[in-house]
Amino acid sequence: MAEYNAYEMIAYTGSRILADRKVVFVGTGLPMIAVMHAQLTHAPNIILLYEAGSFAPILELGLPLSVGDTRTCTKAYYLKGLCSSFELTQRGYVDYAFIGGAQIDMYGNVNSTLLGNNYLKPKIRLPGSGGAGAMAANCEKTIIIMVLEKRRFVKNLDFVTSIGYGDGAPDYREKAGVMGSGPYRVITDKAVFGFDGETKRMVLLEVAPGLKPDDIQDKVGFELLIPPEVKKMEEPTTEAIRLLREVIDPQGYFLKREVRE
Amino acid sequence: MAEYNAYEMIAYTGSRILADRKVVFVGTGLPMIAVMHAQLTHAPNIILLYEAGSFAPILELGLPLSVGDTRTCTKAYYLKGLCSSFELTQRGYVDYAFIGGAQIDMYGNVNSTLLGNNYLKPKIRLPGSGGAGAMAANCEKTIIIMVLEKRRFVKNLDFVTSIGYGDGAPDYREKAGVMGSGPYRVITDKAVFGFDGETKRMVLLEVAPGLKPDDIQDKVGFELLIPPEVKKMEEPTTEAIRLLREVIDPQGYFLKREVRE
Amino acid sequence: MTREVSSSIEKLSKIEYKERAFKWWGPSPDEARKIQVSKPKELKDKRTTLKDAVKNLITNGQNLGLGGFVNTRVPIAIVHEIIRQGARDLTLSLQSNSMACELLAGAMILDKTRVSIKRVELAWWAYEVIGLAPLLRYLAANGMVELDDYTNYGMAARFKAGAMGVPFMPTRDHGGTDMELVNRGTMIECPFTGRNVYLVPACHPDVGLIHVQAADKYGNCRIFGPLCTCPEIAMASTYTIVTAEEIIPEESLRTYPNLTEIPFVAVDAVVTQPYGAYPGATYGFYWFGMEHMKMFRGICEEFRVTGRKDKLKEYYDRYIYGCETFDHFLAKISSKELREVKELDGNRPIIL
Amino acid sequence: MTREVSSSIEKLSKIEYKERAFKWWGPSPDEARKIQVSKPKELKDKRTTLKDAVKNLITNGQNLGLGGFVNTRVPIAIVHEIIRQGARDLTLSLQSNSMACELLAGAMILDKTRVSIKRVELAWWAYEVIGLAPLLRYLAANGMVELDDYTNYGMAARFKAGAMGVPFMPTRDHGGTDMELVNRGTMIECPFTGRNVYLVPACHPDVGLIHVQAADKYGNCRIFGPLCTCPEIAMASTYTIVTAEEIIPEESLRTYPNLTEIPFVAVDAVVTQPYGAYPGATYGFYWFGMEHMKMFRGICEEFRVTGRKDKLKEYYDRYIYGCETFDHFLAKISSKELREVKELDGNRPIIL
Repeated sequence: MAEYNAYEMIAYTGSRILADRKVVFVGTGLPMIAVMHAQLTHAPNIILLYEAGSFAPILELGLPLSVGDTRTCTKAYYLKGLCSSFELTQRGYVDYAFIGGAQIDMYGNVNSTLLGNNYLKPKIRLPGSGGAGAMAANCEKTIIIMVLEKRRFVKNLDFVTSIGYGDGAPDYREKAGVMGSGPYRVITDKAVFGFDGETKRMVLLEVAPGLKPDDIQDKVGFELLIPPEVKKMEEPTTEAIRLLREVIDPQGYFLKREVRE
Repeated sequence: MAEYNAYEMIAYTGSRILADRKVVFVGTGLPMIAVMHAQLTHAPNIILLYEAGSFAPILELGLPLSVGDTRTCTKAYYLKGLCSSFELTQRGYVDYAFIGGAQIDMYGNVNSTLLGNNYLKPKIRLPGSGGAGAMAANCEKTIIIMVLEKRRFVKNLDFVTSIGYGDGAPDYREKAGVMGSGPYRVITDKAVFGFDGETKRMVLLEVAPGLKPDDIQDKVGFELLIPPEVKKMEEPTTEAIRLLREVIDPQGYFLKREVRE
Repeated sequence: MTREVSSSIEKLSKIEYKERAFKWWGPSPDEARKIQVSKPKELKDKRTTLKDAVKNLITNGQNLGLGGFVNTRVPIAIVHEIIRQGARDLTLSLQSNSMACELLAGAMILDKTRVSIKRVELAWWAYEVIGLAPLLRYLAANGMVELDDYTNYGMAARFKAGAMGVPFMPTRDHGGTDMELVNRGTMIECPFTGRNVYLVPACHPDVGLIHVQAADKYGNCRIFGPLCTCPEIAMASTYTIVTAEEIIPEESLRTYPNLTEIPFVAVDAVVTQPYGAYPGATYGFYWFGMEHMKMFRGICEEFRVTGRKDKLKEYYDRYIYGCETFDHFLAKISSKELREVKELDGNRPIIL
Repeated sequence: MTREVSSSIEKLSKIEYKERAFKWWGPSPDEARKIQVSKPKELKDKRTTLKDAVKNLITNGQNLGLGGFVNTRVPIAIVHEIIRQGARDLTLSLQSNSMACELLAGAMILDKTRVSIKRVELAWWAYEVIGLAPLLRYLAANGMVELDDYTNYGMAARFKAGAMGVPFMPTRDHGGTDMELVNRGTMIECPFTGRNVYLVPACHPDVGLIHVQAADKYGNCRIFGPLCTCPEIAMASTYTIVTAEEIIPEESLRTYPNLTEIPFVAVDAVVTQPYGAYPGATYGFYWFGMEHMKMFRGICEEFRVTGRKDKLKEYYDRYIYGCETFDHFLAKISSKELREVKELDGNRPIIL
């Protein structure tokens, strides 16, 4: 088994969770790596959607470094603009949203707007919703990708940017006017989470080798639902690592950043 | 001076009233003849818009027989669909609507939906609004073209399809939510009408040679405003008639129909 | 319910009509979404025959969205096949159409146990220069169909709302006319401007019927000339049948993705059908067949005036029921006519 | 006012914000319409220099609509010229942008009597893989700009509503998030479905700033690759400046009118400007210039951390204030770099 870093584990797991022949709306950051890995391996017929307007490309010219990158258009089938991409989600053509964020809470709501509780004078102003808020609202299911850190898995978000299950009320999304059914998976370097059908709370599904459910709970600022059986996360194969490092992101734009713990 | 029929007089007058370099949304029927004549003569830079999606064509391939005719696209500059054409009007890009209809009232409201007052079982079902209702609402000014007949110039419309000045109230169009400023001219074979700025009522502006204002009032089912000075309508020149008959509509699709009196 | 307001149309209107409680005349936005979500969206070869496409997708009681505009890219071949196989209690949704509607109406008049139209949501139904639509006049005067009138933009905006996945579209028309009273739209006060603005409900046909210049086997479509609202109808419909003059290689679509007007996910059946809009026109391929249309309209007008169905029946027996496929219909049109309409198109430049 | 409803976000939200009475941050829909109606729409040669375009169209206090998306077809050349000539109290409206915004912010930080941003209506402002936007962080943390947050679709829908001439667009997002509380959209109950639906107000920039692959002298534009919302911004804005990599003959546009993405009536100034989006990318011409962007971001981040403006000032003096035109800026970029970004585009197929 190869050595791997947190980002590689996330990208590999993200890829593994994507089913072939599904439509995936690709958010910026590690989702771009994960879908490219999926397209090159077990999901050659996966259908990608990028928000600047590209639908169903084959990423032969290389990794897009931005969701607005012209490389997202390589061999696309349909290429209009922002409106068309998001309207595909509203209309029900998109299976998965694949997004990142700065903070997440137990109901899968995500913050990517700011840190500090004052909208007028935030401690740190983050980029903002971008496409994520709309993707989480209207793609049928949402996959969220994030490094597992206590400052990210929080009880209360500083700002709710992308809707999850809200406060967990069964009609929260209905009253919000959104069309998708909500968060499906949260992928991190150390665990994979799902959501409980009843309570809508985050459930631990898989933990990385060498870690126990309690180790995961320690890194999370809210109480996880932990079922009796938790699977072991699959580790990236040597071939997967080779692909990630040599073919997909040889410059290490996404995979060689430092993880702050 | 050449002999001419009612349709030729209307087409010629319609052409004469169009200014060069303006944007004209072309309705079906005689407006199509009139704009083609204008484009071939005094208004070579007139900008035509057809509702199926064509903007700024040069009608070199011949007369379109329908506003959805592929001939409307000849040498167009911009060619999308229905939505784009009408949104150009909503946004304020279109100077004139140029429409026909079956009935008109003193405030320039037009009916092209049905005759007989029962929506569920009309005496005669006409085609319906088509583009006219939207054109009259949102092009900046509306030009209406119609043969002058008492059954057409009526006190009460059987159905209001295209908005004029409504009941003449100064806020009628405002309350209707439309954007254009309303009817500008009504062109017939025997007279040209405008509208009074205050009362919004139809005003006689020009009468055909040989006719007096009273002759026109006799053919109209409501009281016209008749100013002291009424101009004489210009008759089509020999060259205009030649163009209309030999170049624009040699088959006589629009110009050789019978006029029912 | 949002507080409704209205223009001053009631001061002016003379029309008698029946207040209708709002209901969807096809899938509601939530239903349409649910169906779309449940469908597989994968790239698969969707080529089939028109016979199978209609057999698999058309059933009684559906809302059919008619593509094209007046005579342009009208889905005549698909309509022929629907008439052959039969479909009852249809709702038709369209902007402006001529022969596609009249053909369905004629089939209803001949045998309403085979084909029948229950409702039509529309802006315009006639032949422009050729004249009014005799069968619409007949059905309407006899109260045989329920109509719902919008402007062309109103219907376009309704398909657009459906395609966009929103429940309505604000428009700047309909207000102050009798359409405001009789149709299913509604006036609201804009929360931003304080002005009245007219909302039209989304339209989601059960099946969209679309004819295009070119498609690949997955259903990605290129359209040239007026797009009409074909992309919107295809995206709004829960299922879509596409006939194409030509099937082109996927590689071509991947080279110029900006030219794709309908993406494969919005298409369920792809049928190669040259002259598939005839006697309508297809930009780049053929102009419209005036003589055939006039002939058919003449037959319909004769029925309307005299009440005699013999010539109408003859037309259907010869051109539709007596044909196995649309190609058989085309074989009964003179080759001179088909050549002439091709020449009249003037060979417009398209990119295949 | 339409009765407002809301989701349950208030049960969840922790954000402190100030209720703002709704007002337009640029021309209202009625004002935008009035301006458009009063403008001559004729075909005229609109070619000019960037210097003249900015001099004639940009003034203090305007709402500027930034075309492109993140790094794609961003109007960098136009922004350089605006900075050179100066413009105060600007409102910026955009979806997602990186360097175009940061450049304006940097000019403000250096001398706010010359360039200043008062408000930004946006979805996203950063560099994706390169990092957060240091100057946005600085301005926000110091309360120096008023922000108004939407999703990318929200901003896209706002431009689309403006382009369509309607006062708002219904969307299926924003609801249930803090954006519902802080931004200028509003939730209503849909009169057709009875469900909540979120309305975003139209956005009409005073001036749209757009970079495209090709335009003719009248302003008809071809765009390949992602259209972003450039057509919508151009149509929504009361005035639009277009820079184009190439000017192409009118005859070409008239041959393939389906390929025109922005019609001439929506454009007021046409400027030939090769590499007009650099260090952003233009599909078919060049990929983006990662190294230059990183360098500029590094300088901005250093200012944010240390508060020292010297390197920032150096950048502006060298690359903007020290240049007469954008071509002078390009002359300071190594020809190797310009060749490389061209090669990295991979020569995508476009139709000129």
